[in-house]
Amino acid sequence: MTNDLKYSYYPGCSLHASAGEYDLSTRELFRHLGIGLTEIPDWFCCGATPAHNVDELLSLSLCAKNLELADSIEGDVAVACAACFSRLKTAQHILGENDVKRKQVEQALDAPLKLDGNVKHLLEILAKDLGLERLAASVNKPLTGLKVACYYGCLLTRPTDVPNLDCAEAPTIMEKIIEAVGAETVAWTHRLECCGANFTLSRPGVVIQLTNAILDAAKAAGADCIMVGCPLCHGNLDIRQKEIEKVYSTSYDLPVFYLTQLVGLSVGLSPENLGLGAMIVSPFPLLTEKKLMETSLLDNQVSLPGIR
Amino acid sequence: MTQSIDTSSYSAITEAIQAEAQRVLGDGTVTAVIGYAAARRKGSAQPIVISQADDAARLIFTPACVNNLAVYLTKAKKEIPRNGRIGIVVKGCDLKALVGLMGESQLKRENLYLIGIPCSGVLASTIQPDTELTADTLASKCRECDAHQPTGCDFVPPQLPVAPELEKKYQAEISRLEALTPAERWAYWKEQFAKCIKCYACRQVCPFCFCEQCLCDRNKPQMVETTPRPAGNTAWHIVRAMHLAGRCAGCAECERVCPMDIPLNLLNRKMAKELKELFDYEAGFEVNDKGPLTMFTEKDDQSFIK
Amino acid sequence: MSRIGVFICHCGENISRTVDVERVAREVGLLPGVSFSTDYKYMCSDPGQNLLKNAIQEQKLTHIVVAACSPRMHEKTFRKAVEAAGLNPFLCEMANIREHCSWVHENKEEATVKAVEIVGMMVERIKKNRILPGITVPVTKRSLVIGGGIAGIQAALDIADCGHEVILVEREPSIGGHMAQLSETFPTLDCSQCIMTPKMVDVANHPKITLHTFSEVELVEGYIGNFQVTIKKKARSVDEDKCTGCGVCMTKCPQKKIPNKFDQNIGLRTAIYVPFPQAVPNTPVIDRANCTWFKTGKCGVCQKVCGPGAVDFEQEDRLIVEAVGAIVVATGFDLYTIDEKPKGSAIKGYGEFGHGKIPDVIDGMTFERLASASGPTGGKILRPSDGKEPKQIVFIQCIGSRAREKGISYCSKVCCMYTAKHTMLYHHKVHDGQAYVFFMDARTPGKSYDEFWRRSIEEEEAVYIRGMVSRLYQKGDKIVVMGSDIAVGVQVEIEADMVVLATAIQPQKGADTLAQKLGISYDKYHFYSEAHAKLRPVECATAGIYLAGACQGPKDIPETVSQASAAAAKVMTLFSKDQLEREPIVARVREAGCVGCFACKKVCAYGAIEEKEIRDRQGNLIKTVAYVNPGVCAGCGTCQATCPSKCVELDGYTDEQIVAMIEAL
Amino acid sequence: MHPEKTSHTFEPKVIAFVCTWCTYAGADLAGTSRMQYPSNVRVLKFPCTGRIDPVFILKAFQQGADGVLVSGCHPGDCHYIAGNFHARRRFAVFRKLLEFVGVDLNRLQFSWVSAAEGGKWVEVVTDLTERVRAMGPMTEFKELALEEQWSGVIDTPELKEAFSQI
Repeated sequence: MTNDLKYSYYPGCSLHASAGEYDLSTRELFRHLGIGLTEIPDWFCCGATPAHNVDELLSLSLCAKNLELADSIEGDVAVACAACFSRLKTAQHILGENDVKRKQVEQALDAPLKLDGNVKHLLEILAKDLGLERLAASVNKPLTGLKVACYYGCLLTRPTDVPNLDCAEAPTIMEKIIEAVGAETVAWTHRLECCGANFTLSRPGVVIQLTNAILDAAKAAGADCIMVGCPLCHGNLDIRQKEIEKVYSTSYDLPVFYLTQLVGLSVGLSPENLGLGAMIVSPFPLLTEKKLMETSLLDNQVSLPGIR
Repeated sequence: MTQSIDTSSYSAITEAIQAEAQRVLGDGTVTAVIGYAAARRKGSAQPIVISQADDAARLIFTPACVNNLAVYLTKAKKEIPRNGRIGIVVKGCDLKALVGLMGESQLKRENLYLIGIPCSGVLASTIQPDTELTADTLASKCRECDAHQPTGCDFVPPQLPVAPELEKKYQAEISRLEALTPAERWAYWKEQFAKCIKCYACRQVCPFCFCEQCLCDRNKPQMVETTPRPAGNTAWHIVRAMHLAGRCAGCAECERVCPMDIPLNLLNRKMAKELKELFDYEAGFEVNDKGPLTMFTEKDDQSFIK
Repeated sequence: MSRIGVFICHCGENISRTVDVERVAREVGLLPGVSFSTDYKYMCSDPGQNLLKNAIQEQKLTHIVVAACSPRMHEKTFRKAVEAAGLNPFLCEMANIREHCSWVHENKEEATVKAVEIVGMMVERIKKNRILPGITVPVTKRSLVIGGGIAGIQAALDIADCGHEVILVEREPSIGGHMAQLSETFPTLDCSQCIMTPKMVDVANHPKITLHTFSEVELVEGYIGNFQVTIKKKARSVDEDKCTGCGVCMTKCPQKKIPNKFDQNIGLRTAIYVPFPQAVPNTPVIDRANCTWFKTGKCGVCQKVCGPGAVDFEQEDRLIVEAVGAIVVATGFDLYTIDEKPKGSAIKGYGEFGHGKIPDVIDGMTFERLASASGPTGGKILRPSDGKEPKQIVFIQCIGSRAREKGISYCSKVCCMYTAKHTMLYHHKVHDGQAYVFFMDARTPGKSYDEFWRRSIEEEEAVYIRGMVSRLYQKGDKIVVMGSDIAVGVQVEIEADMVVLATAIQPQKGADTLAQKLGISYDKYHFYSEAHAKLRPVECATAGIYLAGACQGPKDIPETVSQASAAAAKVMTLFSKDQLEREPIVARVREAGCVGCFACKKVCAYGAIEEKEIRDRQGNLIKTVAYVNPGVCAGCGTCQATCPSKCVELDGYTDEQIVAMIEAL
Repeated sequence: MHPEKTSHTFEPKVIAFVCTWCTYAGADLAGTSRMQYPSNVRVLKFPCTGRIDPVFILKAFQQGADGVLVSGCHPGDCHYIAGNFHARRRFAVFRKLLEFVGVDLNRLQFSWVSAAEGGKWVEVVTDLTERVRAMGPMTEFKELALEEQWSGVIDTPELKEAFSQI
């Protein structure tokens, strides 16, 4: 399948580290869907999320420079990480309306700003640019019977006027995508709650409490797994899940997928190419139970190396 | 080498107009069609009203079809049938006048059958009618036309207009005048208005000067001096520009018919520019219930008021 | 040729100190057209006025200029004097040489020259003044009241008690409005029904009130004193004259499970129903959408059991036309809902509260019905989901109100007080329960209001938490309310059994459509606009239409009743004379020149300009021109300045008069 | 005619078009408060600024006014609901037109003066009078009124000769 969609790709630091499987599955999925993805040459950190609390000029300049780099490549900017997405959008928003800050950043970069490029999260690309119909048409292994709790977190839709990805209070874009690939969604309460994000190292107590509430709500709503579009949320929900279960003496056993992993499964990509082996809470028992993966593969898959 | 303007589509447009006029006259959709026909001098054109399908073959469209025919629907109605729908051939600029007239309750859309012309431009009034259309011979208004392709018509031939980027003479002249001091501008306009002979051709030809009695003809009280002296001339042109503000969409007929070559449309275009800047209003694009000077918002600019 | 008389006043020494009045009189006396010119110590005194009157008689004066103080001071005085002497009052003008001259200039020479010029201007002006006959408009002394809530009821009763006929139109099957739904009322906690129903019965029994319930205003034509109103009486399917209100039909109707709107859809009713037992009139209505007969053509039980044979399935909507002289609009309010709003609506719903999908999150009016002794639970506070008594209840204020980001920036005014009342009602009924209130501020101005609010905290143990709620969600059978206490600076989480939202007051749905029918203006929320926010708060800019109650803006009951009585008083003022008299400073159209562009109509803030067709003897339309209704025109003259050919002219301020003044300079 | 007034060689003529409800009342208040201001202003009373036609301003200049003031109620205070809003738009456009034909806008002042702003009235009138005094007489329209030419200029020797023989 080919189509005319082309993007410059801003992976962000997480996707080169803890979220390698997000990067892998994104590239594989886009290649499979025939969507052009060219990594921005020489991109660097967007400053997410601590920089803006410390030095606003720095945080704006980092994003402005990355956007300038992206300008050299044809197409809108595709961003996988919700935090990078939020920072880039915020920088565009602030620099677009505040002339004083704009001038400061221009001075810092010693160049006129190029802010016109559209920054798009992968969700937007799949649901709007590619379109749900075309997405559904490329599904060959529908995720029938899989109950997914779509978890947005804070950064994808808020603050109200900045990302403009979907309604800030009641977004549906994730649900629409996952329903298009044949899975079921659950209505649950903590779709938009904060997981604690990057307090994961500095204030783990807070993170455990917040993340537990999310896992608890997803479980209570009858979800089999959680889908995320943010490596920070993924870190807290997946990596900390065992620890949380211990603290609260409970058991969740909820695999946490990236959206590209679930969509990738539905279009027939192999678990290996989607980096499913890298997930801490193993998805394989669930996927075999739901008959979404050959049982025979199970033994081999479990021992797959995670991050390449 | 001056840039020539491709008018090769005009003959196809002529055929399309003829066929459409024949059809709508033949099937009774309209009782008459107002259009252009060849005039006596070679290459020239004049307005015509036809009411027989057989006459449709007389209709033409050439770069010499300069008139705004809208005026035949309001003031010069003598030859126009009183009943039934009237077909009219309109360029984009003429259409804007019709749109304005609809907003001012002078015309009803359902009484008109609009035959739009994808117009690439017409000749300037100073050019002989059979001249080739080039960037030099093109009418000034066409150089900055934003309505080459008329919208919302009942019929438009499929040909596409060409619209090369040309220097915008009106805009340039407005900018030049704006940069002068008030005294210099006064001197400029004084000279221009001094030429006026008060023939009122500008008023006669303007689709929006549809008042039965013009304010400037009144004598109880005499608001504007009627004799063609500089004082009365200046007052007349100021009142004219003010009354057309927010209504004139720049067909520039006033300027075309002025025997003294006063750049009349400059005033109107300056007003249009101000209305765009002040109230973001552009005349002629849609039928508006209220014009910019018959409405307001509470947040209108009042920086000039103490 | 006019014979103008000019009278220069000394105003004691107020004018003559800085203006040489004799010289003014002398110089003005030389102006063409001036036949008589004099000065006098006090023109406004009796001898001064007599001087004026005598001069008119003796000198046969035709026009008068009085040069004295501001016309705002004595124009009426002198015009009256002139009228007494037999001239039309509008042939008298004042030249202001006191406030605008003698008092503001010290140099006598300068002031005198200026005074001569001011008087000269007025002399030129008055030459162009015309005789203006006074305008009288006949008044039909009947009034229409739209809306049968407490505002409409009060206004109707007040007008009818003065002996004038009132037509009261109510959209619902019964009058009573929102007040009839309330359980108790602040700040005295008396039962709403106990004070409301007697008034409803008074309306029904009043010989001067004609009540049209289940009816809507369809069309309004005419102007002050002379409106023709078309009212649509919707088909009730029950003959109001035959029905005795015995209620047998309702007990026998097999369709018994229809949500009752009066009970905020938590109580149930039959297909043939009265909304509540004390309804006025006590005549049922058939809800055709839910009636078995209308759905399937079978059943007809109500018709069979009806003794007087009042049930009439064939009944159709009827239009009736009433002539009235004044209209009181009292259409009241509606409540904001937290549902998702339609796309494109400027007002947003509350996604953070689940868009109203949690059954035990209810609004304040639903709580009123739960607390009402005649409500669906017989006055017990029970959860709609499972009928259990809530032991922890959270009230959240300012839902929709004062939330610019949600599309409404105003304060709904009554919520602070009714939430305080709710905590009391709750505490009285659930002794072991705890009420929490999330609030931004408590706004309790009003007689005994703040004391009432303090009581809810100090005696009735409500816990007030200053801060807003960020989210609420269902967890098991609890509702988790997450909010912040900004006074302490901590996050608060309450597991509540029930949540009550103090939703904003909005105008009734369709308020804009009704306003367009009436020709009155409204704000961006569709609340009706009064003529002047401070000095004419019950009148509309459109003459003859008055406002009462929450249709104009959020109001509590005492305020609503006050405004209703005020509106009634305004109607009575209008009805106190047989003819409405008004100053003839109104615009007139010169039809010969009018080309019907209707620029004048577009700028008229009063809707005084109409389209008038001019036809020849055969009835062929010649042209359509503007027509100014002198009963409605307020005389601002904006139409004239707008008219390109000046075919509409404002009497008293004609172009001739003004140009004469400019040319006199 | 003004023997003791030698301090100023030029006394400008200022015409004020005001609405009766706000600015006229404000000027009355200036009077009752005995405030002092230059005597050059002549006030024409209108029911509302909405009634003030741009032609009046033109007419005033033609009649020899050196400065023109238009003043009415503050936005939202109009006695006739919205007359001043319509006037605001009208004059926003008209002043641009006058500016374009070469009238110095320093001679044309617009203001909102409420019935309570006697002091503001004095300030506005004084400012305009002094500003116009400093600018000198408005000669443009007066010169026009004196000119007789119509279709052109008598610039050739033949025309000059013919003209001199008339």
